[in-house]
Amino acid sequence: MNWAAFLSNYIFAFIVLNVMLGLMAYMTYFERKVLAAMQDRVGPKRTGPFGLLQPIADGIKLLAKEDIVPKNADRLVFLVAPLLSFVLAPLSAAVIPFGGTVTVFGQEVNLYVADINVAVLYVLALGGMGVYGIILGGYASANRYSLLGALRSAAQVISYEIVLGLSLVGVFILSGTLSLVQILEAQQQPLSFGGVQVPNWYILSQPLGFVLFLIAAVAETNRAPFDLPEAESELIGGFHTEYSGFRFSFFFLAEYINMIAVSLLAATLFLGGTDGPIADGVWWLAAKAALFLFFYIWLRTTLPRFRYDQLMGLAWKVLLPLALINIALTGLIRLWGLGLL
Amino acid sequence: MSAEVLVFDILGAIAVLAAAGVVLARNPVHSALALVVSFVNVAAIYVILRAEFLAAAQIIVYTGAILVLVLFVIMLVDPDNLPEFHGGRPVQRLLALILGLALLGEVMAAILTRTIVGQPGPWSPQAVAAVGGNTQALGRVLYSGYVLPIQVTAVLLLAATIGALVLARPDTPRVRALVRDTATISLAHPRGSEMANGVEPALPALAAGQLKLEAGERTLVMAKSGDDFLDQPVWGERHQS
Amino acid sequence: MSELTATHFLTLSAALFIIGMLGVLIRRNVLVIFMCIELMFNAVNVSFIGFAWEQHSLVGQTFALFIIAVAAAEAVVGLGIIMALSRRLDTVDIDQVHELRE
Amino acid sequence: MSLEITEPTPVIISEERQVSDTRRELVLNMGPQHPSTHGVLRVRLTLEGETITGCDPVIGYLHRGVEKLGESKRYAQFVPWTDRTDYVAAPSNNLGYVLTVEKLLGIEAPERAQYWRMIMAELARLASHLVWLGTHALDIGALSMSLYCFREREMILDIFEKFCGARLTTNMMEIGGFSRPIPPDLPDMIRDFLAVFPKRQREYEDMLSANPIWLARTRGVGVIEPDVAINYGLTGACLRGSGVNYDVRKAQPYLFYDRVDFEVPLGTHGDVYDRYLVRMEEMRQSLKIIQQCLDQVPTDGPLKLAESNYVIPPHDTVLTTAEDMQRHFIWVIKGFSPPKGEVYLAIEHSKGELGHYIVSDGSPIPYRLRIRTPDFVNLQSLPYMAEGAMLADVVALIGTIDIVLGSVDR
Repeated sequence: MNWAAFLSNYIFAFIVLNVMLGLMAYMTYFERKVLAAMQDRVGPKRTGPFGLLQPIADGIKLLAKEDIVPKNADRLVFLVAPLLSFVLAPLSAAVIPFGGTVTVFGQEVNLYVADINVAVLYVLALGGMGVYGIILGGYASANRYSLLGALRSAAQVISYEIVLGLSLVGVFILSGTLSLVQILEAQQQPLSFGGVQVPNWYILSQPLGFVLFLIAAVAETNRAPFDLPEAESELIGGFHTEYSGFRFSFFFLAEYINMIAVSLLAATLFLGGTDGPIADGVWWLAAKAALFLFFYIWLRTTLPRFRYDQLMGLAWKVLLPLALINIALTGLIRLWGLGLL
Repeated sequence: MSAEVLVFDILGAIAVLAAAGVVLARNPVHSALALVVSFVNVAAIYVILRAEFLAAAQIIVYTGAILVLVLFVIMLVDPDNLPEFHGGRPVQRLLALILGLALLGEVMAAILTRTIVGQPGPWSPQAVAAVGGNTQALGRVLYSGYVLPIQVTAVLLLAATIGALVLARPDTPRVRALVRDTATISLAHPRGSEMANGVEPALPALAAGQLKLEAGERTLVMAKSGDDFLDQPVWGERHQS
Repeated sequence: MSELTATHFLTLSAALFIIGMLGVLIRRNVLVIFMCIELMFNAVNVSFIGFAWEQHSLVGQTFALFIIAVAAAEAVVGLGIIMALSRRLDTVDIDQVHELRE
Repeated sequence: MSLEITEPTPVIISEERQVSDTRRELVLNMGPQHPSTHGVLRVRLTLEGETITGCDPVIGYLHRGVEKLGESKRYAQFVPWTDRTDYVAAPSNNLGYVLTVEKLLGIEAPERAQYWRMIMAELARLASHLVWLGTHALDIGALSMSLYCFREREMILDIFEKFCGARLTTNMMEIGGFSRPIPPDLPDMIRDFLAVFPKRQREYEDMLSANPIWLARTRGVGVIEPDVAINYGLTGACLRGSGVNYDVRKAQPYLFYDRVDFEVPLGTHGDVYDRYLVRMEEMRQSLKIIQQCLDQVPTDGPLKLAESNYVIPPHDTVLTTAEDMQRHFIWVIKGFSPPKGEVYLAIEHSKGELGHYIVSDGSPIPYRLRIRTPDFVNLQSLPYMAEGAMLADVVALIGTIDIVLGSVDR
């Protein structure tokens, strides 16, 4: 066992996890500030300089809140459900490459936690498992309406998970691999397109795939125009209506971690993660992910909400066919590229 | 005990216990949860057996889709009126147990006395790594020797979805069946209603300047005075539904 | 037993299969029976992939993939039937589903 | 006799009735504390899966017996109560009541006062439409719209505050005109608002009018045919959305609406989107009216009717002339007694036709005071629109009829 490699990788994983949790906390602050700016107001600025301590204040507040468990709720499931969605969310950051390999104190450290062969499928699997947090949360709170709300949002997440998966097949065809590290390398050699050095990012060769991925990602995290489950809590009772205190914040924060994870994924898959015009590095990845996060918030302020049937109709009647067409086209282009056609 | 075997045993033990939990759980939702635990552990075992693609497929398809559907059905079927635990007749349960143990004995005997037959196939771990990984190797095998089964599975899945659609098609709820054609009122000021029935209220003849606001594709009609368009109501297509 | 051999995954597969079978025989709730069938599918998959690992051939894994696809199709139709059943008879107890009998 | 207090029967929150062997009907209770019912409205929905098969609004949670109160207050004392009915457009309510009483007394406010009344009523219409747009868009999901709309509404409320000291419960109109002088810089303040607002309104329209999700959520939803709208007695944008040309300002002009040139927008499809367009166009027409009023209003002249024992004498002469002091004393203690008879007058309130019907038996206190509020009547069309709609549409339907529970329940 090469302990040094194991240790360095472990430390790197520890850093990544903490950065994700820290980012998650400050994502709430970032969202409230940007939301406020877009709505002609100021946003939190009382707690600490420029309101920077707001996430900590929220955390303490939620900790102090009473943690009510409904009387005839299914206790065990009620307690586990939020943990499930909270724990699964940051795991998908394990496969995201934050850079190549770098030597620290003479020890070869590669800047990704794990380069598994089925990285993207791993992320999809985590998305699939995240649905359990929603369903069990709705079921366990023993009230008929949060159950109906939970089933609706589960159906939404499943439908958009299919679109998410299919929209990425285009990228797999071009890069020939599922592992994010290799996808990143495939995007790094710049294409010379009529003399002009064009970065070989997949957003350029996969525009339709990118748009589909974006829409599906927004729907998968129950955000912005697809946040029916939240609105549903007005009508039917969203799955987290019965939760309170810190348990509720697990659901709430899981949403933000999902957003960050998906933004990192989108940045890596379509915008060439750490690859930048001047000096490659993790800051490029951070900038691109921040771009996506801003896009999330921008959607939330401007767009009204879909109705449930429109939302499902969009997934099955519009996005899915488009994804299949995208796959067929990319396949043909790839074959034509290889000269087999 | 190499680390691999140790991990395999732990995962296997959890999977078996969870499987037992599926059978023994009183509440079907709990048995579904136990099944999730069992499937996740089996997926981990696939990773040990160097089948990463299968592990991911197992989690995405089995736990991510099939089990979620099962949970849907459990919850939609109003879980309170479920039959009592182990409603079966005790004799049948005992018989089943004996049968099960006998089968287990037989199978274990077969497993322990088996002799490996046939020489190892071409895909040794080194060959798989050379090609680029389990997914790439699996892709090559699938699309070299098994193209026909793939097409058949595709047709099967299509048939299954259509079947499910037919089965689960909700009978149409009675919705806005009535066509609302109350008598219309001529509108100087709403005094009486002497609208000849059957006369379709059409958009009023509009003076040029009056059609004003092109909002979306919808036009608003601007009335200059209180007695414009008083002969009959302004109306787009009549709503038959 | 220090090295991972075929007996390991075969015993696991057998155990899962037996439990699944017992579940089908014992339980009266259609949904639990359905889950036990999924369990049996899984047991078969374990042995397929175990053999693929042992024989250094990927044929086992392709079969496992097809089994997953078929199990998905079967699950969809099975649940459709269960839904229709529960809506008509308002029960999921398999004993009361005997209209086709006698 | 023993006073047994019966246990209050529990309010049925929801039960499931077996409609037919295959369909189960779910009764759902929405409100009265509910973010999108614009106040304390409770709606009992019966659902079949996703579609609404029955909907009956339950009101009365904000009933304060305004009309009964009217029968114990002198004519001039009742004006503050009119702010509290539709608290979103208080000046319009004041105007409605005051004009009806003046019609009963057979007197008329001086020309300058009437112009200022028109300006304030139109500003109230704008304020009310901004609240409608903000909450309507917020219910359907566009978060920022409410922030933008209330930002503009602030400017109007500042104008009200400069004019009468209060932002919401203005109580600005009195029988016979205004007793307080017009602040000199008020017209400029209004002109600044008129200069800024059209650009802001274009911002709203960029956000919503051509937004595909907004179109999807509003087009074809809650369709009311014109004849049905008339039969339900709908007025205001709900009626004009279905294309029926009835606006009290045009049909029975009051104040100086006949001297002002403006148009009445009519919808062609009678759905939520048409009512949205009609109200947005009404806002533009109000701007036009205010502009013309500001140009036409005489800059000096009496703001209050002079010698009439129906009107409180002006402050400066009360202390100096005996006759005014005596008139002031009688007016305050006894109030004035109008001629016997009954009167009904309707004005075009932002939500529809606001009518006041007063029966006077000659005493200083009205015998009967009936307020016909528009959104009470418009609310009756909710069940008609909701039947067959999707569950998530109820929120849009409540928004489109623009109700304020203060004036629904009175």
